[in-house]
Amino acid sequence: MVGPNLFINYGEAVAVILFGIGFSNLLLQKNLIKKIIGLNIMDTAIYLFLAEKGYIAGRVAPIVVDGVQEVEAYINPVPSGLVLTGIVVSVSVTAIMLSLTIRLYRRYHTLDLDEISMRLKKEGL
Amino acid sequence: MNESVTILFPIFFPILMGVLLLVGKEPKKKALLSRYTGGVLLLTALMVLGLVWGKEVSFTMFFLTGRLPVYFRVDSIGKVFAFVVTVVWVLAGFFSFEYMKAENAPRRFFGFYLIVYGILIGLDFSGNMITFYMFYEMMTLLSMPLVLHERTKAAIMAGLKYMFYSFCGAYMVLFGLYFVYRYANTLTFTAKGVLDATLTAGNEKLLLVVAFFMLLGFSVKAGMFPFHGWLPVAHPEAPAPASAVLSGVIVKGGVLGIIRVIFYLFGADFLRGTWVQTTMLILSLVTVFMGSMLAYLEKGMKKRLAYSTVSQVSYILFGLFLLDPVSLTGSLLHVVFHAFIKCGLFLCAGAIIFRTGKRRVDELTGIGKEMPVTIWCFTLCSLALIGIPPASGFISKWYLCEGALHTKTAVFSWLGPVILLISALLTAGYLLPVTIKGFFPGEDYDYAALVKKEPVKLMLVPMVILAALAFVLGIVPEGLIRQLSAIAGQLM
Amino acid sequence: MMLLAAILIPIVGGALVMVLPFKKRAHMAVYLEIVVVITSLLVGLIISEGTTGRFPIVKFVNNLSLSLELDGCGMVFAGLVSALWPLAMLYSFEYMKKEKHEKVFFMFYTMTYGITLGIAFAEDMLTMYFFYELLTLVTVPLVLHTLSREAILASRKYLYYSLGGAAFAFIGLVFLMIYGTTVDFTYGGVLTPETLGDKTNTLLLIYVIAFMGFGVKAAICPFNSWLPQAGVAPTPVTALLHAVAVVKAGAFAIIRLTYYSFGTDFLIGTWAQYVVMGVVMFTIVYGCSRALKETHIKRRLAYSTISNLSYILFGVTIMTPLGLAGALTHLVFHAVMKICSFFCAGAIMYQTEKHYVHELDGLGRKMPAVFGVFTVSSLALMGVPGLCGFISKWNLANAAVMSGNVMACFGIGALLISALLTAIYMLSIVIRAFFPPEDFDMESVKEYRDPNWMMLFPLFLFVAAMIIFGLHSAPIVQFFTDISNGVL
Amino acid sequence: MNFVQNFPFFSIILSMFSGIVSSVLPARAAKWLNTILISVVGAMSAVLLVYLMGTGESYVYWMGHFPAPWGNEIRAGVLEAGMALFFCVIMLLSMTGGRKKLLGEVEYSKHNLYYILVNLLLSSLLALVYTNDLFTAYVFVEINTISACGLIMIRQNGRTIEAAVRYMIMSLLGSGLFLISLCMLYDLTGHLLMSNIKESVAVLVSHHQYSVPLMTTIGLMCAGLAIKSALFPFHSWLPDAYGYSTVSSAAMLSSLVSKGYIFLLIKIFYRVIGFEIIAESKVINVLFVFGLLGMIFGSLSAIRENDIRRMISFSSVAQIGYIYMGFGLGTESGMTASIFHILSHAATKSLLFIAAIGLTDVSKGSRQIVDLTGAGYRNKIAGFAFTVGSLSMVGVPMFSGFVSKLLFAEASIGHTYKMLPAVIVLAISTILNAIYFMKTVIRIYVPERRKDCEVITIKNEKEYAVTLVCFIVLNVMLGMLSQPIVQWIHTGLSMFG
Repeated sequence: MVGPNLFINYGEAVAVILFGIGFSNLLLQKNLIKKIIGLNIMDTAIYLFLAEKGYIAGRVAPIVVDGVQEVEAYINPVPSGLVLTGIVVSVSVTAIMLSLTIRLYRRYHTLDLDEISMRLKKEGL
Repeated sequence: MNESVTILFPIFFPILMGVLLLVGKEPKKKALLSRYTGGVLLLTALMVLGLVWGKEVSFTMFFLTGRLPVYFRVDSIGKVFAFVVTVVWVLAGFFSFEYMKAENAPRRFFGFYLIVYGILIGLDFSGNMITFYMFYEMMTLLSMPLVLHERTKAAIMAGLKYMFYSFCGAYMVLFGLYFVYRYANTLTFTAKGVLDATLTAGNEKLLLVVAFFMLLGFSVKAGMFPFHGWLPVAHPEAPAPASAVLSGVIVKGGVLGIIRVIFYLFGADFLRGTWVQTTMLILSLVTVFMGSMLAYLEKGMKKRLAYSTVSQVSYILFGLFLLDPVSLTGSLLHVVFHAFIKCGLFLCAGAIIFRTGKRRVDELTGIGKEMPVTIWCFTLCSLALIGIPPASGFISKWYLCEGALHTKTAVFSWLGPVILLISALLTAGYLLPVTIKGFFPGEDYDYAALVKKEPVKLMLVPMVILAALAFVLGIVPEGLIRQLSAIAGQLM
Repeated sequence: MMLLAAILIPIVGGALVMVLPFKKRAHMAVYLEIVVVITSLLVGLIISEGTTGRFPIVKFVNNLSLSLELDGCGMVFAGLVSALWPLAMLYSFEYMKKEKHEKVFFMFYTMTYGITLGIAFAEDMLTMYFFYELLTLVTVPLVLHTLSREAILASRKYLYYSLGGAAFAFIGLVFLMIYGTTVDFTYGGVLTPETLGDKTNTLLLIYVIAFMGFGVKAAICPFNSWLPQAGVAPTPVTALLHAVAVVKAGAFAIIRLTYYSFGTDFLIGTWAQYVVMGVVMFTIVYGCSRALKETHIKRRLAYSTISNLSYILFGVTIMTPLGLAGALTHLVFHAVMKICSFFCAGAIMYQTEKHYVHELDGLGRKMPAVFGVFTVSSLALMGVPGLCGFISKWNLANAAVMSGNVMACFGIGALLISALLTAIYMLSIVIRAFFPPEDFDMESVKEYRDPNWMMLFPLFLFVAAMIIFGLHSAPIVQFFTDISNGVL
Repeated sequence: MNFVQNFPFFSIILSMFSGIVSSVLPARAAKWLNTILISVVGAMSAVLLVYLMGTGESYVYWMGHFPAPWGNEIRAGVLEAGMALFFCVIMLLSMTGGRKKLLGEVEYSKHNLYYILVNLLLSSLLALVYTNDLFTAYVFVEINTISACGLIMIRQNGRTIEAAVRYMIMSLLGSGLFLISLCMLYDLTGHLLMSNIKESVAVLVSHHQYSVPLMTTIGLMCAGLAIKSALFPFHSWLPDAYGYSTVSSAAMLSSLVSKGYIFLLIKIFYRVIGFEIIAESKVINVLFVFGLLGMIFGSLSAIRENDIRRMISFSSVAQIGYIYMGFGLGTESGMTASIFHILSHAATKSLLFIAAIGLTDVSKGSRQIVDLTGAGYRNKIAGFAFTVGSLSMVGVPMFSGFVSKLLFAEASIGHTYKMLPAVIVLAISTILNAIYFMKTVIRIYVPERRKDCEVITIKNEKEYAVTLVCFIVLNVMLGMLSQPIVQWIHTGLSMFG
């Protein structure tokens, strides 16, 4: 089942690989900024996936320009909608993460999460 | 067999009196104490003798639970033992009035002395195994104060050891008792056994084990190897009268127990020729030899006598385990004789200690000059114990050997008598030196320093009586023998 | 209804102690004594009326309910408790004089009474489990009472052990709910072949687990170490709870589990029976030998309790009606003997502040009453004929022999060995007390006296009970036999 | 179209709106608004519950009257309504209970922000409960995460921020997984509405198509939500987050947020995949194993802990283990038990958190268990409440914990392989709970020896006391009158199917 299908749906394949990369970054990186980058990679990968799903070769965006054609003419608009929403969400999340990072950096002058927690232990808070 | 309450009096009267004596307050004069005790002893003795000469009576007191009555009965064996107990107890009691003056807390001694007397009577007259067991345990518990009377560290340890061994035995008996209860339709003593043939069918092996346990349990009290350990420790520690009754009578409690188990619960036929009999015979013979050997090697006077008790009681056991009428007669005879003899010996030893404070045999050189009467009694008793005709010991041993010889118990029929003879020689070896050294101190003994240390009448009389009994019964034994062989006949 | 009342009176009455303003200590004493006595009378009344019907209190999750009912076993346990509690109260008033914040103590002490009755009256497994847990919780403050370091440790241990045990017993409960026809206690068990199916072995395993679970309170080896530690509690607690109420509750629960829930027909002859019997036999010997080594009086008694509890369980594990009868007999008789000896120990401590065996030399001369009673109770514990201990031992051994179960016969051996050890560790105390070494100077103990009547009265009552049960036990044993045959 | 049916929509919108409003309100007004809001929403859910009980069937609410498959839907059944009600109650109590602490720990100017977050949290929870659309669910999951993160970090110190970051990261991982699995599901079925997805999944399964991708999807989804609700191996963020945030946040996080995700998971099981399919899949076995592990290891680390707040947090790791264990059984009764445990744990855990605060306050604010010696006497009501909570946790009869334990055990029995492990672990974890909770209880009732420290006995203000009492009552009710609740859960589940 691998072989040709995989090659045909290379977009999805790439998306999933990217997701993996992002996920592992978010999970494993010590540096907060890198974590956040990983997060974004992960989300973008998902949007790529959605877009791949949404696009059907040889059709146009569902925007009526020259009279209404039949449904077959257009691609499925829902994934696009999803992507948009997703982007909004991810942006807001990223914003929060960044703000948190800034706070931490101001406090501890480092972006290394482990080191921060070590410091906390020292503070004995 | 007729019910009668009279049986309870000799049992509970002394117990009650003893308790009163213990809880009551110290009397003004010492004399009062001894009078009181003496009175009680005599009264009880009278009652017991009344029962002994009277015909067989029984009395059921109440039921412990289910089918367990507390039940008394005066039967032939009981009569014999009760008689022996009474004689010994009274005489030793009178001896002790004088003796205890030296000891502290005489009141406690006499209190327990009376109580144990009652209990022993109860033991002899108890009519079923539960009652017997009950009094057996009480005997242990209440005779313990007699052992540790002097309250030295040694005495207390001796008391504990005594208790430990006795309870070991008692519980072995109890263990067996449960099973007997299961396989017998009653626990009431009946000649030739109570086992219910239908129930026992197929369970003989189990029952043999059970019987073995029960015999072993009682033989602890009788000081049989390997459970003799407590006896040479406990008896010497007690004051002389106490050790006299301990050695003379209380060990016989074990003997009585064994008689009850063999002839009244299981029946001789059930055990005859089984591995149980063999084992027991071996053990008893070992004990006979070992006991006299140890006695021979022992230097302490009372301890030596204690060892001799070990061996002598095993004579009795040997006779019992032969499961033969003649040897049984022999055993019963020996029960009676040994009681008197050993009691007499201990009293003599006590008298010596009381007067001279000498406890070791080798100190006794020339003692015969100092207290001739005592030593004469001692000599007579020794002769009786050794079994030199016409003294009593001879008769019993004769019966034992005769019984042994015409039983079918393979090797024992000749091995037994041999060992008995050897041990008789040893007995001579460990008893006679006292007399000889006592009367013939030898050249270098200076008669100038000699002072008469004869004890007072109150002590002499019991000794003389006992010695006389030990000797006379040997000369005119017919009546006694007739009685006992009749009993033996009933049982087999 | 009356059952509920009997349970609630002491609980409420106990709780009220905290709020009621007492002018003098005596008032509180009188008040509490009244509460307890009323309860006992009520219980007596109930018992005299015989078995009652089912009385549901609250509905629990899916058609389980808390409900009360009085049957034979319940009668025994309830009767026992209600007989002992007033006396213990009387005793503790005197004893607690020297202790601190006794209001709290008496509150919980009284409440425990109610809870224990609850266990006795419980009609089904769930109800019993409910009261069982409560019992643990209510008794913890009593163990904690002195608030000393070891008291804290002891109470912790007590909690962990009891709750843990309950957790395992709980499994049994749930299995009964699923596989039993009902969780109500029914003589002969609630398991039926069709419900079982192929689950037999699983259920046996579960039985063992539940047995161990309840066994924790009954202090079977290896779950017994909490009991001696809990001895730091004031003596009335040790005596009444850790010799009677709590530990007996464990044994009682096991009786319920074995005879009224799983059913002996299902268990007898299975590997489960041999496992539990083996454990119990081991505990019998183990407890005694530990008692022998122990020199602290109360702990020594506690160990002896451990082994004696296992006598009861031994009777249970024989799994014949006779066995149950024996178990019940020992349940009652041991309660009397042990509470008596504990009270003696308490009296000694109270009067002389002596806690160790080797300190007792010659006290017997000065406190004849206490030590006399102690002697009697020790003889009873040894099982000397004529005292109650002998009867229960006899019934147990008899049941063992009758059952024809080989292992049970070895069990008798265990009983007797432990009896021997009991003789040693109890009588060694007695001998010390009455026959001190000759060089011992009586001056050192001259100021000690017997305690006052509040302490002595219960003791003498117990002695009387021991002797009466010992000499004339036929009726009560008959009663037990009826119960164990499922008549009551 | 009954008017009552609008209530779910109203309550969501209302709480979002009031969130926005309270950003411009002064703290005091915001507080009142929040209180009123929660109570109103609670009332509405109650009415809805009653209504649904009456009709006896769930209904679907079209947002903007677009019919499926285009429109976005809200679905309300008995279970949803009840959950909403329960969440409201808990939230209200947690707020009132933690308010005093809030004053102490968060500077006054930030309070209205706090209330914003709370309102948002409420709305997102409601949405999670009610929505019938997976993507909406995702969006609100994120909102939930964000507001929860805010709740953690509102108390400004290094710990909380660090905790917030960790929490954020973990839950982002979770939501990432959730999102991808959601997309794959969309890819497989072409739908986002739960009911439609369910139909097509059923078709797929019946034709044995795409079985591997389907299972992967389910697995990913479970993993995502498991991470977010701190199932055992993913619980690393939990103790800090619960342990150092201000108390009402901690209470809400432990009893509401994680429960919201779990409820979503339940919905996915029933409404998206179909319970039969789940029950057959291997996924639940994994859940079962991790549930068991959680029960043990959560408790173990709680025993090692000597900071009371962190100890309680670790115990909730164990409790979540219970819930997943119930899922793992893959039976109706197991599910019932889990849902009941959601309730009982929520009630108990927030009670414990708030009581713990009361205890630490009277111990010079130290959270070390050793310093709590005798706190039970200094603050009676808190001590009592803590005791009740602990007993319920240990599973003593007549408290809620016992009933859920009972249900779990009952559910586990009869299962061929999972029966014994389940019951044994249940018993063991009970012992472990007993160990650490009872240790604390005894500790707080031991009067302290050291006379040198002045004994602080604070007068509890009414609000706090009342809260605790309410919690206790709630607990006991769950414990004693569990019958109707279990009944309700059954009907709710049947409506799901």
